[in-house]
Amino acid sequence: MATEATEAATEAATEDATPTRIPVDVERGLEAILMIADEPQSVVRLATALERTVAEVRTALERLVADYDGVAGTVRRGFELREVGGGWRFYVRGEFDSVVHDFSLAQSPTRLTQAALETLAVIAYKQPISRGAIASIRAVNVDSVVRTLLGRGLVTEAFSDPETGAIHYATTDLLLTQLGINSLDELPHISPLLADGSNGFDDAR
Amino acid sequence: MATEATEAATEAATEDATPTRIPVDVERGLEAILMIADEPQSVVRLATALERTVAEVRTALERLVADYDGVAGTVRRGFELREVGGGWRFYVRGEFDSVVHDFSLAQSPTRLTQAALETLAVIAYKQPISRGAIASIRAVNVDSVVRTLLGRGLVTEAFSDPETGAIHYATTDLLLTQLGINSLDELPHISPLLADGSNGFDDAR
Amino acid sequence: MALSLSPAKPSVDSTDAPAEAVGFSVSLRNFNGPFDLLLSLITKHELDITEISLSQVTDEFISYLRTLDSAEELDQATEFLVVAATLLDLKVVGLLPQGELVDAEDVALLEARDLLFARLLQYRAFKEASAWFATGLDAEASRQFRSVPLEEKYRRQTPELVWTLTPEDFAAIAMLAFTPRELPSVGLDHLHAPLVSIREQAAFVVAMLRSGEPMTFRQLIAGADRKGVIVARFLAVLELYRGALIGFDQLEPLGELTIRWTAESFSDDSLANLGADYGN
Repeated sequence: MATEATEAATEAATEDATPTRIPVDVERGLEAILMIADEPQSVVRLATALERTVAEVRTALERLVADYDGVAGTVRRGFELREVGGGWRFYVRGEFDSVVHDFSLAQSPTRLTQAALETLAVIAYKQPISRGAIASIRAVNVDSVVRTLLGRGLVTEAFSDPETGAIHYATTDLLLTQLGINSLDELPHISPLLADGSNGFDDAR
Repeated sequence: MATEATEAATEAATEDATPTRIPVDVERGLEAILMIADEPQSVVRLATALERTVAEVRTALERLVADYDGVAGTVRRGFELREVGGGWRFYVRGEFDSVVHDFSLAQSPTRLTQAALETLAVIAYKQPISRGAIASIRAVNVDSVVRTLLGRGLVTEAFSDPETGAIHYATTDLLLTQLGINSLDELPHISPLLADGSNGFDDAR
Repeated sequence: MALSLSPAKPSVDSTDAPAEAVGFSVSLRNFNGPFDLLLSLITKHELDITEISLSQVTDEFISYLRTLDSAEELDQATEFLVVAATLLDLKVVGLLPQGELVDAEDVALLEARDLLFARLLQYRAFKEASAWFATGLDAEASRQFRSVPLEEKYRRQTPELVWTLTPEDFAAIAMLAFTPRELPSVGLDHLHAPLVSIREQAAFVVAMLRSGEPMTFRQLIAGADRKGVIVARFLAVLELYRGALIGFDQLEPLGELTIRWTAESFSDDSLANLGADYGN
């Protein structure tokens, strides 16, 4: 017991000696990051974010994999952690594929809603355009609709505004294919009267 | 210790004894679905996807929350499961918000002005309500503020009065989500005395 | 009846008290409409609304005005005037001390005062509720939730989109999306029946003053037989002042208001925009 206490004290002292370091358990920090990261994360990037060594992070990742796989008496989770293409990401565990498949089918109707179509049209004629700008034209929040369009591959993230960080969206070739045209220039002109009055009609096609 | 082991064994036996049951543990199925869902999922939808009763799913969700929170000797995870805006989804545990900040693409929206907040409060408590009625409570024109709230997706057009054509506004689930609550019932009660000056104080929440 | 409603004296430390409550300027910069203004005044003076002294408020405002120098501040002050005047117009009778309760008219006035009081309390309740909204929104804004693209293998399984639109259909949808969604304007009509056009009254005031002779407001409203006309004419004066077309002198608070024409150039076009804020 005494030894344990001493060890704990030593650890605490070490922690104190580096006061800037965030006292985050590596595994918990990894769970937090991987839960919201939208693409696979390299070990280096994870280590940087957590201010740990690559080796520490690698070990922690291995422990997490084992944890979720239920190999050491833990619960075998519905998700798993996998390294794919040099990055780590949460995936649905293979044996739940059918459940998830049915679910995602139910989530993706085969037709776009009127709201999605209108948003797509705004993006097509005003691209590249930020979500905020779309929202102000449509006078509604368009976040989830834009996500649907992204998911459908009809629009893509063109760039982020370096100052505001706002992502600007553009349409994809898939939209052209669906419309049966070869370039955006073939989109019918729309009445200039109805375009945004603020900055002329140069960019309305 | 011995007791625990026995219990575990009994549990396992029980599982084996029901071979016809779809071999998807509700909790694991929930983990799988919530890992891919990109918006909060209602209990009903989850129950449908998993072909279980709402009650079963609700219980399973409670157990998962406790599991991730580490209340029963389990590991307190870097993520948590929260019901917000009437749906469940994975969140980064609050204390890790700073760690994940760099990984988050979500731009936190600019803060609402005092005028917008007050108008939002009026709509929340008095919905559905027309702009005229809001303006009369606030004693100022609220057009541009309502437009802002519409653009943010915090309020929506509920219906138009068939006679006057006045649009009536209501709050959205996004507002609940952004407030971190599940239903309008969770709004704080405002003193009945203060509710409505014009026609008595009957309809105060 | 009436006065039974007045137990709630707003306290100074209530959440709606301006944080940097120094002087009139604060109320001016933060005010958010007439109720807001009145509320902050009441808070500041720890006054029951039924006891509020309009002359005291006016005094303070006028002394504040004297300290103004920049045009921007003047503009703000003018906005304040418009709003304050609207409020006064709205319920001035209700606010002013009425003395003995003697006849039915007095009872009606007291009821009007009661109504205003109730509405003010209501406004205050929502204002306080808004603090709860601000806290909730702030707390939740920092929270991060999982919202990541579907795994590739599931994405590939998503059913094909059924697409039937021609480019022309698509353009029609675009037209629809770009059509401005009209929010019909709501003026201050609800505060006083829009029977009188401020623009018309402004035209009248302009005609009266343009010849050069200063006139008192009393003279300007001589012969006006309806309260609405007087109010509109007063608002017209404020609007003209805001447009830097007239100036006025008032030697003492609540004293005679003398108005003179100061515009160097004026066209009838300038009239067109007057009163636009009021929807008429």
